[in-house]
Amino acid sequence: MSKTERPVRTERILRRAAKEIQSGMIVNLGIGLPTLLPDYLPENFAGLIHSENGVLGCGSVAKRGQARPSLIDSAGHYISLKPGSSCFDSAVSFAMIRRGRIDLCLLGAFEVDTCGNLANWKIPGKLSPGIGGAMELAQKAKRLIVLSTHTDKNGRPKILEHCRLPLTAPACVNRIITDEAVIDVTPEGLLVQEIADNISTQDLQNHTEAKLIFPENSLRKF
Amino acid sequence: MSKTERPVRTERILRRAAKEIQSGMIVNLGIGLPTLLPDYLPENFAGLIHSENGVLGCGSVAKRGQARPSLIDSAGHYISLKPGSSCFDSAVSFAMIRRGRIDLCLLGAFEVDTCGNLANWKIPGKLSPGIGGAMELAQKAKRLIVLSTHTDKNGRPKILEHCRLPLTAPACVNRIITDEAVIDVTPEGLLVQEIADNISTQDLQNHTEAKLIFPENSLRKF
Amino acid sequence: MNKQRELSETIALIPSGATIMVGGFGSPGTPFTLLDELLRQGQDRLTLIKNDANEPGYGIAKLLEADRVDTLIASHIGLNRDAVQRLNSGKLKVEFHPQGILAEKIRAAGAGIFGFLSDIGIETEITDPSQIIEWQVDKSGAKRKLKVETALHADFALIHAARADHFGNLLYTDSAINFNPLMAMAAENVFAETFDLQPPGTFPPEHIHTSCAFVSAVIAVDRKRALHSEYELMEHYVED
Amino acid sequence: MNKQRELSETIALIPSGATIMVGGFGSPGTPFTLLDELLRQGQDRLTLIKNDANEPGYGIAKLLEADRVDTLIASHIGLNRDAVQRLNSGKLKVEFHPQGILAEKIRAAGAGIFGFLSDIGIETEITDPSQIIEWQVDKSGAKRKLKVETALHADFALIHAARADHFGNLLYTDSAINFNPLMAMAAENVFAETFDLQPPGTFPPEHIHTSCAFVSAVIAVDRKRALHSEYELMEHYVED
Repeated sequence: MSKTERPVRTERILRRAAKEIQSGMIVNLGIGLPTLLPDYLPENFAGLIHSENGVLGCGSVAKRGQARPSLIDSAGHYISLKPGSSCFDSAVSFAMIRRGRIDLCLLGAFEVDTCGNLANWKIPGKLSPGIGGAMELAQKAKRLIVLSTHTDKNGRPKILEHCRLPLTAPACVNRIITDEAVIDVTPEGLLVQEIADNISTQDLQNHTEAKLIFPENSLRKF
Repeated sequence: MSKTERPVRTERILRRAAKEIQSGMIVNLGIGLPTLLPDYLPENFAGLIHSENGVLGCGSVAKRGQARPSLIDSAGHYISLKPGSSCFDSAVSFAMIRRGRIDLCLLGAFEVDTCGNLANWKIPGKLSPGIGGAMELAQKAKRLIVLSTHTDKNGRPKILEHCRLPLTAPACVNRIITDEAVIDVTPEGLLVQEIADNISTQDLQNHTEAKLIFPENSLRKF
Repeated sequence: MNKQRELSETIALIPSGATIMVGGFGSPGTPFTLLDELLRQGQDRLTLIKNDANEPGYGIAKLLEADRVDTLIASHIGLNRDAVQRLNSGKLKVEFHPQGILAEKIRAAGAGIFGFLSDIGIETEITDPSQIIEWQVDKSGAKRKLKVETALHADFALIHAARADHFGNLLYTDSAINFNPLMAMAAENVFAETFDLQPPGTFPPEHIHTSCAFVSAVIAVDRKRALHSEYELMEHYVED
Repeated sequence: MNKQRELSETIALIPSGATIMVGGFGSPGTPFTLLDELLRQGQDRLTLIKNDANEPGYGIAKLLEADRVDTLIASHIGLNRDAVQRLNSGKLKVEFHPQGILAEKIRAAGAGIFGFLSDIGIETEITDPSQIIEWQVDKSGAKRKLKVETALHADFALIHAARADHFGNLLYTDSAINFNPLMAMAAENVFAETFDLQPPGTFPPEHIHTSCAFVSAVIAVDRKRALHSEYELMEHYVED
C-alpha cells in the first residue's frame, strides 16, 4: 500500500506516532500499522530499527534492483540496511528484547484496557496464527505504544474497561495512539493527552468503553 | 619442557596415549600430561583438537615469530591454527562439550577408582585452584581416558578401590593409561589390557590399591 | 573430515516419523533444496520445528500440502493461510511458542542444558500452572514465580548456509541467520546445504557462525542449476 | 549514536562496591587499559567476575594485589599463585563455578532468562541439595533430578574487542573471544576498549559478534602509545 493510498485515519495515527521515535532510540515496529512508520521518519533519522528476525539497523523498504532474497524484516518485506547495522540469530535477537535493550516498541492491538493490558495475538475460534514475537516485545520493551484505529471496522470500541480476548501481556502498554486521541495509561486510569482536531471530548468518550480521564487544562489537538 | 627432557615414565604414557587419537576425531586435551600429546601425533593428523577457551582445530605450539598474543590454548600456550579451525565464545565451547560433540577427552588425575570415578580438581586444605572445564569434560566427553603416572611421587597408588578426594565426576572414566599399564573400566571392575614391558603382573597389582582383573590370555606389552 | 555428501543419500537417512528442525524465518535461510528432496523421497508422519510455515507453495508448506506432517512446532504461521486452515480443521497439530522462547528452547538443547526459567507469557493462557516453580533467583531472599521451559530436541536439522567449507563450518548472511545456528547446535544429525562450498581454511576462524563440530553433512547446491524460484525474490513483496 | 567516550570519565562511572564482569581467558581478551584506569582511580570493595585471576602482575591480578577486590567469581585461578594465597588466607572470597556453567550463567543474564537446568556437578560437592529440582524434561513421563543454575548479573562489563565501530558494534578475534560477547550481553553498563575503532558501516553486519544494542561506551586505545606490555606475548610462554 503506497503512502498516497492510505486512509485518512491511518495517516493521522502514523504521522502522530512518528513523533514518538527519537534520535538514538532502538525501536521495534510490530507487524501492521507500525511497519509503515519508516515512511514518516526524517530522512536522516539517527536511531536503529530492530527487526526480531535478526536485524538491527533496518533501512527503508528495498525496491526492485536493490532487494536481496536473504534480507527481509519480520513482516516479510525486503529491506535495506543502514551503516552500522548488525545481523544475528534469533536467540540473540530475543536476548536483546528480553534483556530490555529495545527503547520503544510500537504494536497493533485488537483490544487494550484501563490497566494497560494488551490483546493482539488471538481471537478464539476465529484467528490463531500464533504468538510470534508479540509477547516478548509487549512484556519487555522499555516503552510500549499501541497504534490502532480508535474503533474497529464495525465502529465498536477497542479501548475497553477490561480486555475480553486472551492477553498478550498484562499491564504493558504505556501509551495508545489512535486516529482520535493520544492516551496514556496511568495508575489513575486512561489519561487523554491529545485529541484529534475533528472530534469532541464527548464523542471521544462515546467511542471508548473505558472511562477516560481528561486533563484540567485544555487538550492539545493533533 | 622439551620432548628430550621428559622422564621415561612420561614418555611411555604419552607414546601410548597418542595411539588413542584417531583420524576424524574431535579431541580435548586436559592441562598437564595431555597438553603434551600433539608432539606425539603424526604430522598429517586428520582430526581436530578442541581447546575449551574457544578453539577447534588447534595446531602445534607456536614458536616465537609465529605466536600471537590473542591466540592461546586453555593451558596458556601460544598455538597455531590448522586450516578449517574455528574460534567461538565460551558458551559455544561448552555447548560443544555438554552436547556430546567431543569424541575423546584425555585428562590428568589425582585419583581414579574401580567404578571409573575421577578426582582431579581439589585436595581439601592443600589445593583448590578451581574447577575449570574438568567437570563438564569428565561428565560429557563421549570417551574419557585418564593419563597418569601409576603411583604418585611418593610411590603411593593413584588407582584406588574408592576415590577419597572430592570427585570431579562419578563413573566417567573409560580407560586409564599409566607408565605401567593400560586399564579399562568395565562393569566387572578394572580390566588390565596392556602392561609395560618392564613390569610383572604381581608388581602391577602391588602398585595398585584397587583389585585388578587380568585377562585369561597373555597380556599385550607396551 | 570431509563432510561433503550427496543430496539424495543424505536425505535418505531421515526416516518417516522423524522430528526435524528446519532453518529459516520466512524464506531467508530456508533449505529449499533439502526440503524438496524430502518431499520427493516421501517420508511422512513428520514433526517439523520451524519458526513459521513458509508461504503457500514454498519450503515446508509443500510438505504440509502433501500431508507429510503430523505436528508443527512454530511461533507464527499467519503468512500461510493453508496451514492455518489445516490447523483449524484438525488436520495439523500445531504447538505454538513465543518466538524467542522457541529460539531459546532450541538453543537449550544445543547447549546441553535441560531447560530454562522464564517470565514470558507467565500471566497468559499459554502457561499452565504445572509449568511454574517458585525459586530464589537473586540475593533478595524472595522467591519468584517462573516458568520452566524445557529444551527442544530433534533427530535432524536441515540448514541453509550462505557459505561452508568441506569440514562443515558454516557461515550465514543477512536475515538468513535466524534459527539456523541454533538448530545446527541442537539436532542429533545436521545436514546443511550451501551454494558456496570452499576448502577448509578459506574463512577466518572467528567469522564462522557454526563450527563443524556440530555438522554431519554438507550438500553443495549449484545455484545456477537449482530450479528453485523459491530462492529468488518473492514477487508479491517486491516494490517497484 | 556515537558511543566513543574518553577513558577516565567512563571508568569514573563505576562506583566502589560495584560488581564488574571482566572479559578474557588468561590474557587474550582481557581489557588491560580499562583495568589499569580502574586501578588508578581507586574504586574498591569490588566484586569481579572473570574466568580466571590473570597471572601475577597482569590485569585483575593488580586489583587483587592492591586489595580492591572483596569477591572473585571465577572458574579457575591456578595460574595466579598470589590469588590462591589470598583465597587460602581468607583475604579474598572466591566463588568457583565449572567453566561452562559460569559462561552459561552469564549468558542467561544476557538472554533475559532467570536461570537454567543442568546436570553438571550434580553428584559432586559443588551441588547443594537445595539447588536440585525434579522435573519432567522429556516425553518419557519420568522426572529427572536437575540443578537450577541462576543467572549471574553485573552492574558493569569491561570488554576487549579487536575491532569496533562508533555505534559500539564489536568484533573479536582468535581465542580472545571467550567470555567477552557473553558479558557484553549480560551487564547493565558495557564499556569496550579497542585498538581499531572504525566508522559505522565498516564491518559486514553478519561479522559483528556483539551488536551495539548491548554496548554503552567504546574507548579507543592507541596501540602504539599504550605502554602495556600486558598486550604483548608473555615471555614465559614463548618457545624459541
